[in-house]
Parts: sequence; C-alpha cells; structure tokens
Amino acid sequence: MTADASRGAEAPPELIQLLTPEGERVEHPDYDIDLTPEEVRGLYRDLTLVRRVDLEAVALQRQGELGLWASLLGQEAAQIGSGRALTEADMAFPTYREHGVAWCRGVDPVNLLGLFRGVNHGGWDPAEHNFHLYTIVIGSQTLHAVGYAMGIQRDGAEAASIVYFGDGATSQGDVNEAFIWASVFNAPVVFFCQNNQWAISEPLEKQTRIPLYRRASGFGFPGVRVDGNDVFACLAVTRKALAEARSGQGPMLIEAFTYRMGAHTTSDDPTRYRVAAELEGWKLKDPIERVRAYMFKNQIADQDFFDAIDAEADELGRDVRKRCLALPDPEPLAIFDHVYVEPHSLMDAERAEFATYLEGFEA
Amino acid sequence: MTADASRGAEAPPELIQLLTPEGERVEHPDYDIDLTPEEVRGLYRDLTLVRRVDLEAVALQRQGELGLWASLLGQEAAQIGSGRALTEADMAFPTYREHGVAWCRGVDPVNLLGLFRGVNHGGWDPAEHNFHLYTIVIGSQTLHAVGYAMGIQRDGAEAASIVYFGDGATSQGDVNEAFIWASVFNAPVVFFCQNNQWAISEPLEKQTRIPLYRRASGFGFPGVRVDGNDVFACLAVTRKALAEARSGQGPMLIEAFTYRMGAHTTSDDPTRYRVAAELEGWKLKDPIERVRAYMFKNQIADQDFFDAIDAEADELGRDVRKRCLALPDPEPLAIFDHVYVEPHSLMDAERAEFATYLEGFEA
Amino acid sequence: MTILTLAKALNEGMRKAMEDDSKVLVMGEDVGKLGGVFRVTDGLQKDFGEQRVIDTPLAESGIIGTAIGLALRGYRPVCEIQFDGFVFPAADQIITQLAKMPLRSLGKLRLPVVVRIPCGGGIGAVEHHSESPEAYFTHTAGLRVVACSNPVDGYAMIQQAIRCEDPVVFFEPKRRYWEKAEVDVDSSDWTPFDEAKVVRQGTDATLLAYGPMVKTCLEAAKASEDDGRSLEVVDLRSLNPLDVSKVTESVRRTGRCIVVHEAPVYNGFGAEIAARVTEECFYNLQSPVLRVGGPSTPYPPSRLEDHYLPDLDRVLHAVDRAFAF
Amino acid sequence: MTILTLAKALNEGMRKAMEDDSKVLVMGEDVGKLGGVFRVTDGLQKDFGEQRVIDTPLAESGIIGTAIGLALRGYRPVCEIQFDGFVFPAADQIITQLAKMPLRSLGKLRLPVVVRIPCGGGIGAVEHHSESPEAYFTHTAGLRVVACSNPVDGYAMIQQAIRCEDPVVFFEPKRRYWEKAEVDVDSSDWTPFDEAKVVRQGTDATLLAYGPMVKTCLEAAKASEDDGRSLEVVDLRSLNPLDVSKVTESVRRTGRCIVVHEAPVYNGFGAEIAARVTEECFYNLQSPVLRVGGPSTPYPPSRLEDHYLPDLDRVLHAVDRAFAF
Ligand SMILES: Cc1ncc(C[n+]2csc(CCOP(=O)(O)OP(=O)(O)O)c2C)c(N)n1
Ligand SMILES: Cc1ncc(C[n+]2csc(CCOP(=O)(O)OP(=O)(O)O)c2C)c(N)n1
Ligand SMILES: [Mg+2]
Ligand SMILES: [Mg+2]
Repeated sequence: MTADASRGAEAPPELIQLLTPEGERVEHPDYDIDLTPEEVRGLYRDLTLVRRVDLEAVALQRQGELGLWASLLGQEAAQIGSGRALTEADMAFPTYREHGVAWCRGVDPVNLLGLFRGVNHGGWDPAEHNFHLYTIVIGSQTLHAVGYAMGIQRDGAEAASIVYFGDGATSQGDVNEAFIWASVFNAPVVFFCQNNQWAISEPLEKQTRIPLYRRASGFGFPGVRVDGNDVFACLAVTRKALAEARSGQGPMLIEAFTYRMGAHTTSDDPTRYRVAAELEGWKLKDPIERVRAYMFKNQIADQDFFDAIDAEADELGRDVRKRCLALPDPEPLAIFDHVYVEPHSLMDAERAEFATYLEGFEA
Repeated sequence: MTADASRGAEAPPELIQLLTPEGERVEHPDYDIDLTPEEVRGLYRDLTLVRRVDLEAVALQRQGELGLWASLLGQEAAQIGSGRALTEADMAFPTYREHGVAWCRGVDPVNLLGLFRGVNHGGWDPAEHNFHLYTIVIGSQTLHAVGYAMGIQRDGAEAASIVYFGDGATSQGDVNEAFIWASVFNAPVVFFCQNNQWAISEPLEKQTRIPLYRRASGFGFPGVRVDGNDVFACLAVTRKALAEARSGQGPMLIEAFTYRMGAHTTSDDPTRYRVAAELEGWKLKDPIERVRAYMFKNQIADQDFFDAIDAEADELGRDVRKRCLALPDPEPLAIFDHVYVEPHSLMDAERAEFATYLEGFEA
Repeated sequence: MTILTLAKALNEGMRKAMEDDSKVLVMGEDVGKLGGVFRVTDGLQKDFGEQRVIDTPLAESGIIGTAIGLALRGYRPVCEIQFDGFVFPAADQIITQLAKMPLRSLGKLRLPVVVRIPCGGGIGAVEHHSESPEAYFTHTAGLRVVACSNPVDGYAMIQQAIRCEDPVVFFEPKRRYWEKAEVDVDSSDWTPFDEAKVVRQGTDATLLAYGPMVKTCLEAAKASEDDGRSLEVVDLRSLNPLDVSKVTESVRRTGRCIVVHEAPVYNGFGAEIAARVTEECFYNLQSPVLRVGGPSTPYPPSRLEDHYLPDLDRVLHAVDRAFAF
Repeated sequence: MTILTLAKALNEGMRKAMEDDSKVLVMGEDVGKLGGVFRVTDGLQKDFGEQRVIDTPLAESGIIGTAIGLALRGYRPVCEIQFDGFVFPAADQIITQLAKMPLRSLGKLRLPVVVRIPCGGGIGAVEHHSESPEAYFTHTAGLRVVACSNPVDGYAMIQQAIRCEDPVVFFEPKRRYWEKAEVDVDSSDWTPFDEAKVVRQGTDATLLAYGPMVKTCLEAAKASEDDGRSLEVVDLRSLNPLDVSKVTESVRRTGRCIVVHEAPVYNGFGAEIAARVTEECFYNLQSPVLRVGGPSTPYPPSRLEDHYLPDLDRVLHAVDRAFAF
C-alpha cells in the first residue's frame, strides 16, 4: 500500500507494518507486539500531545516568540514508537527534530524551546534524561552515539544507544564512519533513520538510488524498513533492535519510512519545490488517525477518552506557551560562562573587560 | 584456494580468478579474456619492470637517496592488470603506491621519485598522462575522481575515471561520500580498492567485518572481488567495469584481493605486528611467478625472452638510479612558486624579503 | 543602473558568469529549485538546467571534493556552503587539497573553484548559523579569501572570483543580503578584487573592516563626526592577500588604527592586521592597533548576539580608547 | 630521576595516567601493537589491553566523534592523530562538537578529551607530515591548546591534559621526540600547564616560542651572547589560554619581543601574540614585535625545509632587525 510513496526508488520490498492506515492490525512474521489497551491509550496520548506541543511551537514562532521551529508533523509515530522502546538505561542521540523522543525521555517541552527561542543552545541535562542535546550539524551525533555505545560495552552495562538522523544525513561522511565503527566494534547502537522523503528541498533521490535501509548491508549489519507512520511497528522493530544490541548482537539500521508533512523549518517554503498532491497522499497515512480508528474499532477507548486527551493537549499547549513566554533572556555576561569548565585566564579577562564596558553604559 | 587468506572474514565467496597461482588458466562465467601471446608477454614485462623499479627505489631509500618509499611489492598484478585496462581517454587517480599504474600511464619512473626524495610534491603533468598526482591524505582522491567523472558526463565524452585506494581508506568518510555521489549521479567511475590486508599495522578486520567488495551493495552499485595477484583477472574485470562506466551503466567497486609483501613504507617495521607465516603463504601466490609458469607451460616465451626482460629490468633500474641521483634540488626561492597562479602581493613580498635575506649570506 | 540587493547582485553576477562561460557550474545543497536558503541562486537552475546547477547530496566534503574533480576536468565550479558553521566537514578538502594541489603539481593544475560562504550573525539564528570562520582560511596558504560588503562589490567580486584561476573562499555577509544599492550591471570596469577600498575618508583614525562590519564602521564614522573626529574607513575586501599598501598608507596618515570583525578576537584575522600594521607603521602609531571583534567564545544563543557582535558603541568605545592612549 | 626522550616521557606520562584512572583510554590509528608510528604509545596495549588501547578504523572524524561519545559515557579518551596534516578530516568534530558541546550544555557536559598531534617539520618527511596547524585550534573557542617542548614538560603536561576537564589539543614536536632529559617521574609537583616558563633569563629582548622552536630560540640566545646581547626565552607551553602576564612582564623588562614558530606567519599564532603584546606593552616596546615563522606557503618538499623552517640564523636576523629599529 505504500509502494506509491517510494519516491523514485523501487517499490519497498518489505515495509514492516503492524497497523494499516485504515486502522487494521496486520501480522508480520518477524515482528509482533502485544499491547494492552492501556498501552495503546498511552501511545495515542503521546502522539496527540507531541503533535499539540509542535503546533503550539509553530504558532509561537509565527508570533515571533521563537526564532525558528523544526516541526515533527507527520513523524510522531516514528518518534513515539522508537522512543517508547527505550529503557531508562538506554541513551538517545537526537537531531533537532526529535521532540517526540524528547517527550518519551521526560524532557519538559519548554526546555526544547530554549534553543529555538535563542535563550540557550540546549536546555536540559542529557544525563538526567539519557537524552542527548539536539545536534544541528548534520550527522555528527551518529559518531557520538557509537562512542557512547563503546563505553557501554566497556562498562559491561545492559544498555544500548540509539541515534536519530534524517534521510539527508545518510550522505555525510560521519554517518558512514559511524556505520563502520559500529560494525567493527559490534557496538550496541541502533541507527534510527527517519526517512521523511526530503532534506529541505532535496528529494530522497539526491541522497541515494536504493532504499536507505539497504545501506546497512554494505557495512555488514542488518537494516530494515518500517512504516514510520505506524507506531506499533516502530515500537516493535526498535524494541527488538535494542534488545539485540544490548545482548551483544551489534548494530542495526532502522529506516522509518515517513513524511515531513510541514515545512523543513518555519523558515522554509515547501511550495517552491514539492507538489500538493504528494502531501495529500500522505495525509491518508496519518500516524495518529490510524491509531484512533484502531481504538474505536476495537473499543479500546470511547469518545470520553479522546475528549479528555484533547483537553489535556490544549492544557499542555497553553502551559507550554505560558512558560515559553516566561523564559528569561540570559544575562549578557553569560556569553563567557561554560566555555571552559576549569578556570581560563582569557575568559576571565574578557568577562571582566566586558563587565566594565557594560558598566560604562549604566553610569 | 585463497579462502585461508581472507583474514578473519568468511571465505571469499566469489573471488574472480583466471589464472591460478600454479599458472593454470581457469574459466569464469562472467569474465573472460582473450590475450595474444604478445599481450601476455607485454604484461609479464610490465610486471617485471615495475617490480624492478620498486626494488631500486627501496635500495635508494636504504642508501639515503630517498626519504621514504612505499613499495608495491606483491601488488603488481592488481596495478598492471587494472592499469592496462585503461584507454588513453580514461583518467586515473592514484594513492601513493600506484607505481605500476603510473608505468602503464607512461609516467617516467624517475618522476615518481621526486616526491619521495623530497624535491617536489609531484613531478609529472597529470593531463599529459591522464594520471593524477599521488595523493597522501587517505581517501580524498576518491571524490576528485567522482567529480572528474561528472565532468566526463557533462562533456558527453567516451571515457571513465578510475580511482585507487586501500583497504584502510574504505573507513574514511570521503570514500563513502564518493560512493554516494557516484551512485546518485551514476558517474562513470571505477573504484579500485587494493585490499592488501593491512593499513600500516592494522589488519583488515579493523576496517570492516565483511568482505570489502560488498560495501558497494549498500550504495546501490555492483562490487566484485578479484584475485589481485592475477593480472589476467584484474585486466578483465577492470576492462569490463570501465566499459560499463563509459556506456552509462554507472560506477562499480572492484576489490583486488592481494597482499602487501613488504613494509608499509621504508619507515615501517612489520615484524612488530604480523607473523612471518602469513608472508610465506602469500609468497606462493606471487603475481609474477604464475604468469611465468603459464607462459612456460603454454610456450608463450622461452628462456631468451625471460633473460631479455631481466636484462631490460636491470638496465631500467640502473637508469632510474642514475637519473634519481641527478635530480636537482629545488632553489630556495621555489618555496614561493606555484602557490598561486595569478599574481599575489603577499607571495611577492615574502619572496622578495627572503631573496634579500639569502643575499645577506652571500655578501 | 539597476537597484539590487546584495543577494540579487550576487545572483546576477553568477548568472552573468554562467552566460559568459559555459564551464561555470553552481553546486551545493538546495541551490536548485529552492534557489538556496537565501535565494542567492534563485532561478539559475531553471535557466541553465540541472547539469549546470547541481543539487548535491548533503555532504560538504563531497561538494568540495567533487568540485575539485570537476575543475580538473576544466569546469569552474561555484560551490555554496549553506551556512558558515557547516564548512568544517569540508575543511580537509579545502585545506589539504583545494589549497595545495596547484603547488603540488608545480603549477600544472589549476583549481578555479569558488567556495561561497554566507557568513556572520545578526539574523537571530540558531547555533552554527552565525559564524565568521575566515581566519581558518586566511591562514591556509594557497587560498584567496575575499569578503564583499555591498551590492556593487558583490556583483563584481563574484565574477572576478569565478574568473580567477586560483581557488577563492568568498564570504557573503548574510545580514546584508537585503541591503540595496545601484549597480551598473553593464560595466565591467571593476577595481581588482584583491584591492582594498577607502569607503570614507578621514584624518584622525583608520577603521579597517570587511563584510558585515563595513556598514557598522561607516555608521560609527558618521557618529564620530559629532565628537569632532574624522574617521577613515577602509573596506579590506581581500583578506588574503591583504592590500597592505592601501592599509598602511591610511594608517600612516591617521596614526591610529582599529580593526573590526565579528569573529572571535583571539587569533582572528584582526590579529594579522594588527601585527602587520604595527610592524609597518611602528613610528606612525599614536596608539596600538586595537581590535574589536566577538568575544573569544563560541557564538552565543541569538538573544545574546547583540551583545556579542561589534556594534556602533563597541567601535566608538575602541575609538575612544585609541584616542586616550 | 630517569633519563627519558620526549617520546618516552609522553609514553610514561600516559602510562601513569592510565594506571591512576581506569577511565583513561588511548585511541587512534596504529596505537596498539605498533605503538604508534613514533612509538609514543609503545607497550600500552600490551599492558592495558585492547579495551583501553584501541586501534581504530582509519578515519579521523570517527576517532574524535567516538571519543566524544566515550567521554559522554564517563571515559577520558586520549586520541592520537597520526600526523599534523591529517587532523583536518576531524576538523568538524573538533570545532563544532568537541569545542562547543560543554557550552551547548550550559556546563552540564564535560569532554575531557585529549587530541595528541605530533607536529612540525625537520624530519625529511613527505607532504602533510611536517605541518603546524595550531592556529586553527587557538582560534577555536572552547579548546585548550598546549605544546610541549621537552621531556620534563612532556611527562607532566600530558598528565595534566588528561586530568583536565576541558578538551585539550596537545602538540608534540616530532623532531624533538628523541631529545633526552632527566625527568623526575615520581614527582607531580608541576607548574600548571597553562603557565608559561622563562627558560632562559635575559635583559635585552624576549624570544617567545613553543614546541620545536624553544630549542632553536635557546640556541639563538646562546649565540647572541657573543654579540653581547642578553636574550630572554619564554616557552609559552599554553597557547590558549596564553599566559599574558608572564609574557608581558618579560617584554616590559626587555622592550623587544620576537615570536618564533614554524607555522606560516600569515594569521599564525604569532599574529595573536604580536597584537596582544603590542596592545599591552605599547609604551615599553623599542621596536615592533617581530614574527619569525614559515613563509605563508604550504610546507615545501623536504629538500627545502631547511630554508622554510626558522633556524638560528633567521631568529638572529630578526633580533638584529629588532635592535636596528
Ligand atoms: C553539516 C550541515 N550541513 C548543512 C546543514 C543545513 N541543513 C539543516 S537541516 C538540512 C537537511 C537535513 O535533511 P535530513 O537529514 O533529511 O533531516 P530532516 O530535516 O528532513 O529531518 C540541512 C541541509 C546542517 N545543519 N549541517
Ligand atoms: C587522512 C590520513 N590519515 C592518516 C594517514 C597516515 N597513513 C598513511 S598510509 C596509512 C594506511 C593506509 O592503508 P590502506 O588504505 O590500506 O593503504 P595501503 O597503504 O595499505 O596501500 C595511514 C594511516 C594519512 N596518510 N591520511
Ligand atoms: Mg529528511
Ligand atoms: Mg592496505
């Protein structure tokens, strides 16, 4: 059913899917998952709330409260599915778009906004959440995740790392080096590529001429393509990959086949480079609608539940907005903070000089 | 027969071979080659002469006439086989070890020595020979070759480029980016990897856990493994790959499975990291001996022929030595030459200043 | 005369170069249909086709590495690095290959490659989108480094860079992309692009700047008038080579020199200027050459950038200091 | 007291650090069985095992990128870049990640990573094996940059760098690897590694150097005695931060300053010193700060390196010029 969506490349030979766009559960020989109604409701709640936070952030940007926002619209299932597969001990390395994963890791959404509002470059403690800071330089975090996984190996710990990156990122040298290192050291790392079909204005065929999940085979580890709009499948596939990584079976590449429903960021104008029909096609595969349909059909939730979630989402949106506006601007002298951990004479001198300079204005 | 040689990795599933170490011609369904006795003698001569030049260079280094030398010992067949597959219009991009390819491209061996003697960084005109300068920064030339091939495409020319690199180089980001670009643009480029089992002291398993030729599959183009000590097979495989590239069928990766018989360079001491038995095993697969055996068996040459080649080799060695010693040291002011093509005030000023400084000593 | 923004002037300059020479190519991320994130290549792919305006894979090393290969085949690639902070994956190709290959070949190879880098801050962007990495390249022998500051120069200098037989790193001050000026697009009677320009004459001190800071310095010079100070402003335009004679001529006359850039001061390009000017004008200097630049820290979050970036006040403060010596 | 070469002193220093802290790892190309191409890591893998002394794939970006990941997991990786000229593939990881991540995290993340770089020329090597890329890193805020010049400092400074909570780029002058000195391997009473050392006292001019050029400057100072000139030599040791007070104290006393390094002069680290010293010591300087360094060209073929590299004569020539001002 998603054959048409495989831009340019051949039909996806084995898209792992557990829930159709129409909300039908389907079986897959290698991947299955047994979810309690409670768990399904939890996933639905996650999906809905992160979409709401995302919408609020877009609005905040439109109103000038954020300098920029990179929307996850359309990619909720890929992020919630994979994010909920992680154990507390696992470590996640995001790009700049993993707001859904951040949610799963317990990062307060307001903390995501700091970077986009320009009050900091990253506002949470990675160790507290086992969720690394957002990385903007495309692909560079993949090596960090592999190094981290090599550390897990050395600690003999029961954990894995997972690293997120886009379809465009697969062209960077760093990402391919990360594949090599992970493979050579058999590191417990899962490569989670959200193929949202676009790298800003460039369609997938500018990065590869075969399906991305097959890249892994050239490096000697398995790659799979999962329906990135199917939260059940994303959860099942990632859970298995992480379990294998933790048990010493090495790395795995997961290509979550999905679609960037919005602009690349709020600065972008996708009408310049892509046709509306494409978007319409993908709307039919919405990651949230299918869960909702499934839940209705299987009486996992009633209208009251959905209403309650919507209300919670609205409340969350309001709360995020309020606290975003309250985010304090940093003090000018903060420019010199945290550049070095240990005392550094140049920083001290420049800070002092700048303080004197600023005092000159107050006088 | 080379299964044992596949260090760590599984047995080579499809090593393309047309001539066994014992000098027996074998058939391969996809690759064959019809060589006239004349051509076979030519290949034998090439192999012998480049080995002789190489030996002379090692000797020159030992005697302090070269600062360094990177020996091709053991890799003659990979280089001559592939080098002789090139047409004049094709362009080759070497590492620092492709003395055999240089020979095929008509580069005077003495010109190779300049770099190692320290009188220049590269002593031939790449355009004259369609043989690029030696590149020392591992892997960087692979992107140049792809860009060059993109130029061939734009020219609509009947040509291809070929780029040489080692097993170690496959770990560099640049090499993998080159694979991506070649694949995406379907560029007429052949990737010729001489897997000589070692990157200085590091065995192949530090770079990959599967056979290298399979790397290509992850990028969507074919890869093959050829017996790198079999000059017939190297010729046949490269010829076909180049023909396909020229006719618009895109890139190909050839892994020439061979062995670095000597040290990494004359500065290296391989006894620190590899066992003698390995070397002994590979001696039995010598790339020249098998051609000689084949020629004898098939009466393609008699003793007189071999004697004549040996004499030619000795003469060439003497000639190279003589002309190496005669290579002039560059003038001090040459430091400032060719840094820029167009006039550059900083270069002019520094050159003038240095000239005055030098004159101070003469006075 | 046509009124053009800097972005459009660069666009027209590239268009002209592409019309004049079919070997000129444009390549980079999103330079095609999108016309680049700043629209500097807008419309070029439409008019010159995908063979000449190439949307590349997302890999900066690949962009420069393949541009080198294209140049070896006789092409003249103009590469766009999307933002200043993303040039570093290409550092190796630029520093060890692009800069050194002509020398390596004893002059037999030429690499007429232009590396366009939108640079600098002041646009409220996130990390890596506001940097000024010029010093990494001015220190790299074999490269020419230039920075344009206005539409007139933008139109001319991009064409000069493309015609140059040496590799050129070409900085474009992104916060000035939308500034307008009258440009004579029919003339090609241009100042050589390795010459500085005195953009305002003065007698009491010399302000040296390039790229985004030229405008800031002009404003400072104007403001200084009220204090009765006459400041000369020199737009360096070329950072390697530096137009030493024009710079020293000015400083000898004024006796004071202040160099202004956005990049961190520590070992920034201002250091070279200060060292060189001092050596050449030692007896003419009434005060040491002062440097105004970013703090020696990474570029801060954008809510702090007004404090980070040199502005009118910071320049005038340095002028005061120079006069107080 | 033990007599050690610089290479061995570094080796012993690393060994000590690995014994003291099980989180210390050594990683790089050929650092294991081979012990590195200069044998600086000789024997470490044998004694600490492959988990702590890691032969890596041939990829510098990978080395630094994974070292960052290991540091995030609590390890203290000491990375070897095989030669100066091969650090550039790692430029992005060093400049955009290693240097900036602690700030990015508002101090929550620490990256105690050491990047060892054998540097400089004078060993008759081929291209890319003789460079001095320190200025690329001194200009990169977030990094500490140090250079050792002798076995005593080598032994101490490598341990200090490993213990430091900030990322450190650690330059080792490869042509001094085989120089010997007595090292007290039992003491850890060391000068802080961000302090300069006056290695010879003098009154008439100050020579500033680091790494390989310290020895050259000491020789020049000795030779100058015959001309009746008393030269002070300061080994900077730390390039970022610079020990400004020790440097300016010396220059104020002597009134003349010459900075010597192998790297190209143009925008090299000497530019920063010259600019800063001039600003701080303007009224004390009898002559401008002079810079002795490599020409602003790529490193030449080795038969020319004696002309390229600053030597006794070039330093003395600059001293003469300083006195002639
Ligand atoms: C090294 C680098 N080059 C360029 C950019 C500019 N840039 C930001 S996002 C982007 C496209 C990324 O595409 P993809 O990896 O598919 O991720 P997506 O944004 O679609 O999630 C580009 C080119 C960057 N951030 N880093
Ligand atoms: C970027 C870079 N890093 C490190 C080196 C140092 N070095 C020179 S050759 C070599 C090993 C290369 O191995 P391989 O690619 O297998 O080629 P071989 O020498 O075996 O032919 C290394 C690490 C280099 N030249 N360039
Ligand atoms: Mg994408
Ligand atoms: Mg090898």
